[in-house]
Amino acid sequence: MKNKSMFSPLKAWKYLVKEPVTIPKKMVFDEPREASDNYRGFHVNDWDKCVGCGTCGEICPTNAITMLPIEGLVESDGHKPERPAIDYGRCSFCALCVDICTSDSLAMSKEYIHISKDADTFYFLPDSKGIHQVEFDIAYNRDEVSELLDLNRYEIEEIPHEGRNQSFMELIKGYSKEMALAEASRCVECGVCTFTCPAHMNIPEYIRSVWQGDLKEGADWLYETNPLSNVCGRICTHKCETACVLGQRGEPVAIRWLKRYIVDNTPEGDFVEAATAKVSRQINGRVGIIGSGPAGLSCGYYLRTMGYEVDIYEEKELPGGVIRYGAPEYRLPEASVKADIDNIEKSGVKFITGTKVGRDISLEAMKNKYDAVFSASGYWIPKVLKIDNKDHPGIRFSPHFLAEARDFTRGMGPMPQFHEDVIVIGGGDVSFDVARTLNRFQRMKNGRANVRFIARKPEEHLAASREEVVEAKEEGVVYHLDRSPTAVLLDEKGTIYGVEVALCETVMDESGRAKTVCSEEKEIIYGTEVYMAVGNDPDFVYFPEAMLSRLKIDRNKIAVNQQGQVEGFPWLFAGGDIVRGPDIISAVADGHKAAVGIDEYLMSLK
Amino acid sequence: MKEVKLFLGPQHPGMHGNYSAHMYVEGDMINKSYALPGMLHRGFEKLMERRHWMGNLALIPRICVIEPDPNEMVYAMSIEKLAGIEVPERAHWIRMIILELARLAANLMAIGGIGAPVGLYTSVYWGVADRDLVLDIFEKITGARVYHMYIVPGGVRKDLPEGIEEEILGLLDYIEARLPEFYDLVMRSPIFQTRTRDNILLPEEVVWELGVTGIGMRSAVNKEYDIRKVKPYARYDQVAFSLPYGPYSDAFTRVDFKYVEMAQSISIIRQSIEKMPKEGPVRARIATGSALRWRVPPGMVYSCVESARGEYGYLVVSDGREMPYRIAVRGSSYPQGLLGVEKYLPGHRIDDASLWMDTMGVCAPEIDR
Amino acid sequence: MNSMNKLVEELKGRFTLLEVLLPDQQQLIVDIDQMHLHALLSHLKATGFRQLSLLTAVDWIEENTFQLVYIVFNWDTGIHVLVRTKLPRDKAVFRTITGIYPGAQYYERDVHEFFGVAFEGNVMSFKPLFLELWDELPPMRKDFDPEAYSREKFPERPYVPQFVPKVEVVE
Amino acid sequence: MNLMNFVYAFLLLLAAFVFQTTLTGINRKVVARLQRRRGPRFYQQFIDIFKALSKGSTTHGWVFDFGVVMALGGIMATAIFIPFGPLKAVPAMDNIFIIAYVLAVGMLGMAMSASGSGNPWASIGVSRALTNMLAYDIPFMMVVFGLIFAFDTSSLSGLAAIQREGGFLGWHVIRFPLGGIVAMISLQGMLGKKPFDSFIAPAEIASGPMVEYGGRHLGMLFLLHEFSTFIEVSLIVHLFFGGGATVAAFLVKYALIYTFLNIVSNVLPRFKIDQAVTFFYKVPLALAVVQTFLIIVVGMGVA
Amino acid sequence: MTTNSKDMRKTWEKIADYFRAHSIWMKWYCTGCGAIEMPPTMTSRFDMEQLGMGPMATPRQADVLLITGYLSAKTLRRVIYSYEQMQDPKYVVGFGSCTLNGGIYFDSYATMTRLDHYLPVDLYIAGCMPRPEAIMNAFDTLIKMIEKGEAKGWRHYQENHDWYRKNQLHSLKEVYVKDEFHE
Repeated sequence: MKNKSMFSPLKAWKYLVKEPVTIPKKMVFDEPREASDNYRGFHVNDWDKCVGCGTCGEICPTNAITMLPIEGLVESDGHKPERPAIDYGRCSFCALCVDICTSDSLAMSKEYIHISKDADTFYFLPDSKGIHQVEFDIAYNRDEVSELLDLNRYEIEEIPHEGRNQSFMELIKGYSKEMALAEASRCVECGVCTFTCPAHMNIPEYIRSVWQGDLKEGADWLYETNPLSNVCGRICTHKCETACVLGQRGEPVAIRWLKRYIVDNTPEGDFVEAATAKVSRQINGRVGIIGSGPAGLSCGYYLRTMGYEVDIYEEKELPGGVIRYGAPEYRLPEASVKADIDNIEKSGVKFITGTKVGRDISLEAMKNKYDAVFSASGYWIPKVLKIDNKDHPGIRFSPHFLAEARDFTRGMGPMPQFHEDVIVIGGGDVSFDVARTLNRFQRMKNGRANVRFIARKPEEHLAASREEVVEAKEEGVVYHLDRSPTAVLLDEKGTIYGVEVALCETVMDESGRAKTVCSEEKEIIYGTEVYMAVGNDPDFVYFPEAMLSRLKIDRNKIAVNQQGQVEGFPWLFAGGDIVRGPDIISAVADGHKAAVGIDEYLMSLK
Repeated sequence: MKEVKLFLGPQHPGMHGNYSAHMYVEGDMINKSYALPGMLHRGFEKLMERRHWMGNLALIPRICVIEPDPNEMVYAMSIEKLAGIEVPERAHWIRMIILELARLAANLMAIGGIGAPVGLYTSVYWGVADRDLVLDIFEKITGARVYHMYIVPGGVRKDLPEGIEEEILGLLDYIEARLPEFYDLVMRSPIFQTRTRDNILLPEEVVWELGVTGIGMRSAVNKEYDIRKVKPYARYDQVAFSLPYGPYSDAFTRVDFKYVEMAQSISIIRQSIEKMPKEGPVRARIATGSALRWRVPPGMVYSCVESARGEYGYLVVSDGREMPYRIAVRGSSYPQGLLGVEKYLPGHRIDDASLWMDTMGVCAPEIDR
Repeated sequence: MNSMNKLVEELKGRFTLLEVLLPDQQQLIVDIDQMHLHALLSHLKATGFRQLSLLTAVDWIEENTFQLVYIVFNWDTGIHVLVRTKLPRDKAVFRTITGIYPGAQYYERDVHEFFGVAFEGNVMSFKPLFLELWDELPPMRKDFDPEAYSREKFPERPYVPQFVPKVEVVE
Repeated sequence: MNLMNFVYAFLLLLAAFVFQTTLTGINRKVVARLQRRRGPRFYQQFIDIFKALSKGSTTHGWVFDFGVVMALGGIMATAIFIPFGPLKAVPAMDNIFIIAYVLAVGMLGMAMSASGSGNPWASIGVSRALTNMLAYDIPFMMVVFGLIFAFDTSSLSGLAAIQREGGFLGWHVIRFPLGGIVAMISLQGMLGKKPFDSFIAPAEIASGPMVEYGGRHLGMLFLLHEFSTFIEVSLIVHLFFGGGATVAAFLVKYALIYTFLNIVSNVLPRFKIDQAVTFFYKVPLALAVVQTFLIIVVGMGVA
Repeated sequence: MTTNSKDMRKTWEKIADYFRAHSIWMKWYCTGCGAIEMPPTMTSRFDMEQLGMGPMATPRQADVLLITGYLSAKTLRRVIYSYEQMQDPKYVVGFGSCTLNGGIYFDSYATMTRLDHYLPVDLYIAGCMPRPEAIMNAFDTLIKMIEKGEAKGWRHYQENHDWYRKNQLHSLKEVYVKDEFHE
């Protein structure tokens, strides 16, 4: 190959007369070339969208992102008062932070020039404008291909729909190991949920334990803030899930089911150990607790872990209060309740059952016997709707019925009596518990059911949780919604034959609030027995008259300070429904808070 | 004559990158020489053990700055093998386009850059300027000029932007037209041929002794030894291309082969654009959950691709956790860059030292890691 | 695939292999004890595996072993064989393979520098290569913490950010 | 020689400097064009030189310092003898032999200084430079001897005047084309342009002799370079292109030749030093021998 | 920087600064990956010679030291050595994240995290790596700084040499390279 020529290089001379390819100075200095539509330039962050979760900082391979607390931002459900600051002394412009941003707020702009002799200017808190407060087009942004989150939940296993309305078998089977790992792997550990959870449970930590397969550690985390994980893993109102940042763009992590996965799958020994290991010291101090509901149990347990001697007084035969006598078996099996309460008992809390304060022992006596008293007596007196014939003896109320039902399902009582055609009035979770329990009883006994459910509001505005509404319908409960009861109808003999209802309509007013208006038009819904589940009231009979007059009680709630201490009575603490309501996890939180408060109070006395 | 110590690099203009060769020189002849690597050592293999599988995406391209994409490819291939993931069809083709564009860019730099050790700076200016056009395409596709972070485990990070195919084809036409001009300027120049023909030989035995791969190997052993042919990855088995090979490897042949390879790259890209599915998914998930918690099943696997300088491979070990347990990098130019410098640079004149480095394809960052 | 089966059969017939794995169709992992490694490599080299692609080590600190991985390649069949052997971590000494693959010289030096595995018979391998004035544990060992070392040797920048804005509270 | 002569010489030197430096700047732009770019400002070379002179500098011993001064002095002294077109600072002293002799002082100073830096790259550079000089000087001198023999004068202006008599066709480059080619190639070597720049090759020996120069020393080196370029190109203009009847004609010729060499230089790679020597002894020397033979024996082109 | 000598500059210094600003020679030392954006900046597409800048082969001739990214300890020794060889006045430009706070290699045992601990840095450019446009703009800024006499890093280095040397020794143990080759 003699492919050479002295003259061939000279061909390059043609470029002497051609225009150079150099980018004009103007396009370099005055208005630098626009970067591509996909360019990974400096960050921009839409503060209105950003929830301060800090996931960007977690994924950052360079540790470039720190979450800075911002003065003036307020922490709220699902929002942290923090915003990401980026260190351009670290950033590698990989845009993984953009791809994983839970709230879709972080992006990268076309801006790419920052020059300074001051190193501090390279530490940058992005907002919707760029590093020089000049607006640039947004370039790199996440799309569904570059998505780094897993937005969809992994389905939890349930028992088959057919036939489940004929037994009290638990509806949800729980996660398999594989599914639990998959679900746990969706968590980004931002911890936004912790703020929202009334008990401030260590949610990211125990999810991490699930993901790492260390259930013992998970159980330890649970007992840090909640001694009723079995219960809460099943019937918690899971506010945490509404705060979960994954819910910003997809489905939130199934936090409740993961908690349940831990309690269901931790070997029993480990679980007991997790509960009891925390009780390490003994203090000379005694606390009496009124009511063994969630608040009482929680308070008792945490006082115990601090070393106090704790007695819990319970009117009924078994401790547990609402979790033992309220929730239906198909949601919360007896075994779960027993496991939790047994663990608390194993930690050294003493239960004094069948003893009602105010009847068997006076509050005064308790005050003398104990260094402090915690009252969590709950709401057990049913409310009665103000309708015609409201005092008819054929009308039954939820607390009593549900307690009977529980006694039956745990084999400690007969099946409650009920008619073949029943009407349930309500709208909240409890009314659904009643309706579904009745539905099951009827089918078990008669093979058929006729449960009619009356509520003022349409389906989407019911106070009960979504799943209750759907499942009850599936199970065969008949809905009469948008109807407001006006009278219980009696025949000549004085027996009930139905309920008269007025037709209602719920509309949105200008401010976006739902408003229910009922017309004069009436309708009769037939049934021979009426169950009312429209809420309960407290029973403060155990307070002596003198004390009661000094208590501040507003709408049935006793006023207490941050730690649950009743104003004017430093030795008395209160929590649960009589202070706050409305759910179990809040009660647990109250109990824990009160325990800390009692400890501080007693320590201050010494 | 007295023997003097000289060092080529690290800040010697004849050295590409931060690399050094210590030479014991007598007159103009190199008697003895040692490579002094490590100026670019960042401890990648250690750092990779400390980052998530996804977080490593930011790290891997930085191992070799000249041609970062093979890094992303071998990393992705390893994880896909370990996790048993099927990559979507379209993603395979996009990957091929990216890899070949990267090869094109690296080769443009090389055929232009060959001007530097021989003093023909015009070709350097041309080569780098033309390479910049490839980078413009990269910027449009991937969002960055140099470190693309585009080939991800499971596919590619984003789909191709609309209309980029025409732009790529336009660029290919331009480069194809430019190649003869480079050839006229550099390769057909008698002075260049005087310097490079029969100079800096790479006999077959040396190839096997050192473990040289890539163009150096093909030009010496007279076989089409290329990973793309021997163990095709992506969809290289579905495109037609043939690579140059020969029995006699001198500096000139090795540069000459780069021109042929570039023509082949251009042809592969054209075929890919034609054959690739026009739509469809481009990424499969490698694991459940958020990227913070991706896990790769335990195992050990070695993956390799053909970079512009030869076999480029990663040994990836996973212990089933969210971070790699160990990743070892086989830089393509490791053999010639270290043992080659020690054994075969001596015997050449110092005039040829930087030409030796250049035509052997010594790339410092991938050796140092 | 056929040539792969043949290879596996052949190796199994000739050597006592501790374990044989096939991560993909053109890749074979064989575990062998230290004694027979050289014989296996010689055999492989003689049967077409002329190239040593990589030699490296993995630190299995929980098992207290180093695993050496020799990757050899046959360009004609496209098969990579990963030959692995384990060394006790506290007595990390092995014999060089430069007699079989001369190209291993710098890989062994590399492994010595980063893991502290000594290769008898390769004098050069005891010299530092990438690192200069290194006085710590070999850095690729699992018990070496690079971040702590970096913190100690190369201090971080303490930024003094002046930019944190105050957000006006909207009532 | 009186004071006026000195002033005159100084002004001519200044003019030579300004002209050559501007030309270098313009050439940088021309070369940039070839490389498909815009290039620096045309006065960039001035800035570069003055900047270098404004900077501090490290000395490497008195040999190093003295060498530079001696080289610059020598070269400037040589430049005085070069006719600036029709203008001459020192009349009747533009003898080639004197120029070659004084030029050597400069070169020697340069070599001395570079070696004095103690850097091995510099030593290699110096030895390459000297080898290079030997290579291009022999054919060049042979051709020049031929001219001197033919026209019986060793005066630059004299030789130029003889060429101008024949008009354009009288130029030696036309009359003695082989000699012209040899001269151009040698000039390429003298100027250290590719392919004969291996003694300053950055990629090989890190710019060779210049390796240890910085600041003021480097500035002087730049000055020296401008002057020696002026001397060398002027030599060729006078010897082969008819010198300059007017200053303008001289400058135009000068600029064209310099630019031509530059654009040739920039499309060629460089020879290794041994290849350069071989090349000079093969091609230009052979041509020079033939040319000299033709002049002396055949007398072709002489009359 | 401690100097507030803007008004005290003498006229000749102002003139010298003009020349220094418009003829910046950079040292040809590719310390890290940011160097890959230098060829486009130097060559036809962006052509930094328009600003009067060009590469120089040795530290003696160079005015500006570009630290193009991370520096391993091994390189840092050579960089310091080179910097000290450069003639005053001299400038240092830090490219990208790595020179500011270690960049992606913040936890690497081999690379330094902040350049201004060892050398006086006149200017930083953000990016990993900075695009040629950013580099060109940085050079433009540097030119303006020199013209105004603000790029006084070299003087800071002279005045605080002990501090710098202490940091260098802390991180490197020995600043100057000693191996079998440098005996």
